Amino acid sequence: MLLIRPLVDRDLDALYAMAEQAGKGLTSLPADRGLLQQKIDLAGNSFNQRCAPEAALYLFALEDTATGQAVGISGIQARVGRDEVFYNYRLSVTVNASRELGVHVRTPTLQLSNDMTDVSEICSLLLADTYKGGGNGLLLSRCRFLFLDDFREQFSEKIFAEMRGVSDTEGNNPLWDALGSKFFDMAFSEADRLSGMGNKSFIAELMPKYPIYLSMLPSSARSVIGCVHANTAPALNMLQAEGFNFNGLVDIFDGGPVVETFIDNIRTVRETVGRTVTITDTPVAADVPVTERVIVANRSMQHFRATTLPLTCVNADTIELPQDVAAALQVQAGDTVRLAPLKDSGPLPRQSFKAPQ
Amino acid sequence: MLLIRPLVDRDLDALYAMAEQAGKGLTSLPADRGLLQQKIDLAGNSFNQRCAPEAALYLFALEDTATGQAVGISGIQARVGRDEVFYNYRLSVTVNASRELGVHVRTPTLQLSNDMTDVSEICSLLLADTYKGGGNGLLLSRCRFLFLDDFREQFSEKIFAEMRGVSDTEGNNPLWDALGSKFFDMAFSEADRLSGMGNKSFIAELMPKYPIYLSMLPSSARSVIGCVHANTAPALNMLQAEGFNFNGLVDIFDGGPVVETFIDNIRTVRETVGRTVTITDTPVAADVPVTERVIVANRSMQHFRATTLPLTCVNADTIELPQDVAAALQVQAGDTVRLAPLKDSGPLPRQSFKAPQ
Amino acid sequence: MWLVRPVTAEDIEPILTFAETHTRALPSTLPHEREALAGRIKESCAAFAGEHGAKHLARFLFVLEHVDSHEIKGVAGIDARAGNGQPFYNYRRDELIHASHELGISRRVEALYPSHSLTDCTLLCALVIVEELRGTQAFELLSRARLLFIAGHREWFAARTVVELQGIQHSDGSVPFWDSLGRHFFNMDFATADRHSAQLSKTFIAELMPPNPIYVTLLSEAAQQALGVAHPATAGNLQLLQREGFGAGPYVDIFDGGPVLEARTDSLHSVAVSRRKILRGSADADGPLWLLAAGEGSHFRCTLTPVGEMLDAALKVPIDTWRRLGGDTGDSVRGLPL
Amino acid sequence: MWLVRPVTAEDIEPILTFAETHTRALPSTLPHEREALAGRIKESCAAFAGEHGAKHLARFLFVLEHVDSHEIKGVAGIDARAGNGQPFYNYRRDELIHASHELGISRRVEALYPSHSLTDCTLLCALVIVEELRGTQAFELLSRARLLFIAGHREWFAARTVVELQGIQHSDGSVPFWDSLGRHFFNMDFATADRHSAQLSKTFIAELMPPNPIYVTLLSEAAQQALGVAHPATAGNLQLLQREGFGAGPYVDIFDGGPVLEARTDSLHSVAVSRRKILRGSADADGPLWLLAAGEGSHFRCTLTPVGEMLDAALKVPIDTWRRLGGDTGDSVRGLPL
Repeated sequence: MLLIRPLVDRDLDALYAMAEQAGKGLTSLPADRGLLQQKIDLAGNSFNQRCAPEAALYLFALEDTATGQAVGISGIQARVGRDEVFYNYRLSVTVNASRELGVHVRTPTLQLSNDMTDVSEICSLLLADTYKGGGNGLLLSRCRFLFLDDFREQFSEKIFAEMRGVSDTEGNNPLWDALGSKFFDMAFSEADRLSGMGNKSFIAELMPKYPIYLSMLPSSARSVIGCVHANTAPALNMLQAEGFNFNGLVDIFDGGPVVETFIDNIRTVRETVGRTVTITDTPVAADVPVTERVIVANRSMQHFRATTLPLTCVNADTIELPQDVAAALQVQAGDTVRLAPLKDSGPLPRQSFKAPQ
Repeated sequence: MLLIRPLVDRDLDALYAMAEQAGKGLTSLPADRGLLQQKIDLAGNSFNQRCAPEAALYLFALEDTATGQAVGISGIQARVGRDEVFYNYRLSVTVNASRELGVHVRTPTLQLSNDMTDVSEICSLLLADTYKGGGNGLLLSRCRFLFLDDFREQFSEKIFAEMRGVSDTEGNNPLWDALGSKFFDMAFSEADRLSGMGNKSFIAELMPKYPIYLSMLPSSARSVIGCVHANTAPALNMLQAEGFNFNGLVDIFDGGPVVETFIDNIRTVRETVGRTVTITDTPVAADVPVTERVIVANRSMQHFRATTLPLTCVNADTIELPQDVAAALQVQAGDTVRLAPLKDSGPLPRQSFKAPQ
Repeated sequence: MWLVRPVTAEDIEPILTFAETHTRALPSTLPHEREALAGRIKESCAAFAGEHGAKHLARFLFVLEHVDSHEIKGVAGIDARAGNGQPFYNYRRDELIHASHELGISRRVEALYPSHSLTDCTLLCALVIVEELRGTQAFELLSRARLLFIAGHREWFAARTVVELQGIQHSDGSVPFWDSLGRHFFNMDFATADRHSAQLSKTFIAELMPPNPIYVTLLSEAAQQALGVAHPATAGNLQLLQREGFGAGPYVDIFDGGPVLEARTDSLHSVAVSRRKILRGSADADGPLWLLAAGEGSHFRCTLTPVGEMLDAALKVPIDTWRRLGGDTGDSVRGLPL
Repeated sequence: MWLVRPVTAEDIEPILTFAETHTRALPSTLPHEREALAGRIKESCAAFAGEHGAKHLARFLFVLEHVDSHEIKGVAGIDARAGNGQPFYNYRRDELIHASHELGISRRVEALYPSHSLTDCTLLCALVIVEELRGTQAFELLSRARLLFIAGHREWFAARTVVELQGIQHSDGSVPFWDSLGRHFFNMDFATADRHSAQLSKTFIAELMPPNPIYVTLLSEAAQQALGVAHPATAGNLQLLQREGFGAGPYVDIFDGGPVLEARTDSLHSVAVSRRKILRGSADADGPLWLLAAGEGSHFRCTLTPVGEMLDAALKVPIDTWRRLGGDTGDSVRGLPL
């Protein structure tokens, strides 16, 4: 069984291995044991509500229960820009027009922005190569929306995600080459790494503060602004299907887009339903296709668990859980669980979920 | 019967009277006969597709068919910022933080923006005092969403509206007093009037170009940014119920908010349904409450017509129109019409409308 | 022999021909259209007549005339107040240091700031001369006659005087600074912008110019190299102006990036050193060459002349110098050795 | 009698007492903490010893000593390169003209631009003197001794020299310019910011300072009035500096809005006029008062002395002047009349 649960200390090795495998693309999880351990500690404090809600970082592990190993990770940062300053460029337009001369020129313009400050971010999605496919990525990503919905008071109404920008096989990014490199005396990967380590004062110190008129940059740089790395395209598609949209902000280094939505508009949140648990002895069919599976999550913060089950387990008011699944989810007969389609437009009755207060 | 139809030449007197009555608040329709006639001409060209789609201005009149008089008006500007430059301030946040000193300061900041350029605007809603109430304002406003949906290719996907900002009985606005008046050598009403006349080069010439840090303005000015005039609150509520949200942009003079949405997210668009016309001899009940009325619109651009009818006229697949209503709507038995609830959450089956192509 | 004098209405034909021939590359220096030129000449006549109004918005045009042929071989101007009542646009170069203490990085970042600081300075402008006279004494006469005029009418002019030198333009007409910056915003070629700048109100600049500072490092290599550099053709003029005390400050032209030279008006060599003298006759046509000016306002004349003898309060010059200056013995003149 | 000499490690106790008593309002001028002060003194000793490194980042501290009591009554400093290797922050005042041709409106809009242009200029700093000596010749000695030091070690210093004058501060400690601008962004009172500025790297300024230009018209009335205005208490110093050739340019302090005075180092009166002379004895204790300096680097001494006789290459001064300067007959000294 593949099970979502809070990330814990014993996941450090697996996490380090995944971070190393991911390479330079994932700056929020650098392959640095000390830093990763700090993140695990913070996640532990977050799920156990031992830190300020605004400082929380919820990290979810995808565990293969057969081995007890974490094979994937995903996260929610409760608020960004509180400890450090959170920077984006806003892709804006400057219009200059002279009626007298009949000239009307639109200049795309990058303006330094801190506008995501205090907003909740979904982040840090990693999945071991051998577990890719079969809806595991979907489970890792979507389980967060059920969590967000159940614990809304911990998060902002708006949720965003930063998408990795374009780079070539050597890790070069045309926007960095044309813009960042002129101001930062370092390689893109180094700037990205420093930023990922949470050291952002160098950005305040070195970053150009005045707007950048894109017509002055080469077309190679202009063309990647707001574009995602090929590896990230599936993640972007998934988020778009969930209702996330490009909000006009891009990464200051690589120009990758920020997508955002409001919790209420997230498809998984809109489509989630509740069911009462019943326990069954019938074993679960193993090879059910992704389109016929649903995500099932318990309603605990501290002991959050989620997995997937075939749609056939779902009845009008109840869901039948085999004993081992119920144990894994830490629920008993009579408890409520939340369900959501695993895949876009998956089969579930359109009925909104009202959490019992 | 109160009927929506394109604004035409003979409406000039009524329009002028309404503009005069509205006073300084409505700058897009100044009480200037020459200018109003120009708008009527442009509207005529727009409905008849005799101008570039981007230059179109669709102005709808609400006619009391008993008198033939226009008693209200509303409009859609196909695109803003094409002839002139369209300015807003973006209400952004600048974060300055020093970890070394433990200082973290957020400064709301106004940045000059042309970001609404090329977006469609709903505008110019006016209703004669004697016709206020009874859902006439709703009809005037909402009929535009049916029009937008039926002629989407004429408009941007995003739709916005500018809401009038706060001012006192003398027309003074605290943001203007603290900011605009320092740069423009004129009264607020004069700046507003010049801007409404379409003369915007004075803005390029006189406007401060660098960001304005709000902490430097008095609290009276800060407190009105993004707020609407009491008279405008009902209009804002209506638009919010339609799915419009504050998008972070405000008026450069009075700080009134810009609200926006995507056509797909407009409630009227989401809830609109189609029905086939049947003609009936039964006269329509007169005094049906607003909550039990529906908007009925034909599907013509050139001869766009809309009115309201009691819900009792609506059947599963058809709508029964008395002869005079059918004539007013310029439809015959067998034609399709579009329906939408007149009031928020009005009664209509949740069924999306697919326009026959 | 050469004479510099105020332009008159009768000069329009020769100047039109002259402008067409000699200011093709830089139409902003002189109008090419009859009506515009006539207006400019009329303005100048009013300026020389002392009709300035409260704000001293006077625009003077001088011509260089060959004394025998009466041919006009050059034109030069002074705007008493740069901008002529409108903003006078420049970029001001300034450096910021982007330094990270923690990372041990420090980088000088140059930016161009839109500036109107030179508005209302006195501006030397519209200097054109026929090719064969470049670098001759006639050229020096034409250029410096203006400074003697300023010295003689000091109250009409501002405390600071500036000159814009033409920036780098390639032989194909391309202007690297413009191509890397202005072209993106004005959506026209350099020559068109230059012409509009001369003919229209500055509203179009306010409307079209990018409103925020520009980072120099984002300009093309060629534009960065052209920044603050004068066109090689202006080398002679540059040297002449430097000898007068002009120096390049932080300002450059917004269109071609050429340098703006600045000086305190009172410190200009020709203003500070020139002296009032009484004109006396000399039979002798020899002696050191002087720059000599006579006449107030519209009667201003300036020429080069040998000075036979210099007395404490008087100068002895050949009689034909008198004639050229429209003066007579006993007249007050102003001059200095060339 | 008074003597100005380089600070030494033994001066730490008297200076700590002195700083505590006399720099309460402006802690940035001198460190109040023993460790910080010791560090500053050590830096100074290295600077006087000529240990500057490639970038000339030397910080000199001088003391004013009473010759008889050996009491320290004043301190003054020179930073050879303003910013000491980090950016040196100022605001640069500049005016834009917002003009509408069509509406006939023209308005001068002043803005403050963050600037590092004065980085690496030589900075006169840390001037403090006991209250009763303000405006006396001892004050002038302390202030100008630095210029003689610069004249004698010209290659250590930059082409331009600047001085920041304290801006307007009310008797209740409030600083109108700070309260209208900096306070909003730094979230601390003026004294705290001033202290941090003296003690910390300038990273916090880069982090906390508003990154864009500031419109002056949006500052409070009091802040606008304080902009570029020196504290009345600096009046004597201001006059002294103006006599030396310093003048206020467009730069002001980012914290209190006080003016920054600028001068070409070579044009400073004490630098340009002072001459090297050979020291000779004079029995006479009368004569015009001179500012006289002797000694290289750590041996630098400067005092005021009557000059009995001035010869072409030599000066005759009383023997006790020699002693004070640590010199002897035949030594080379530098001086000029007070």
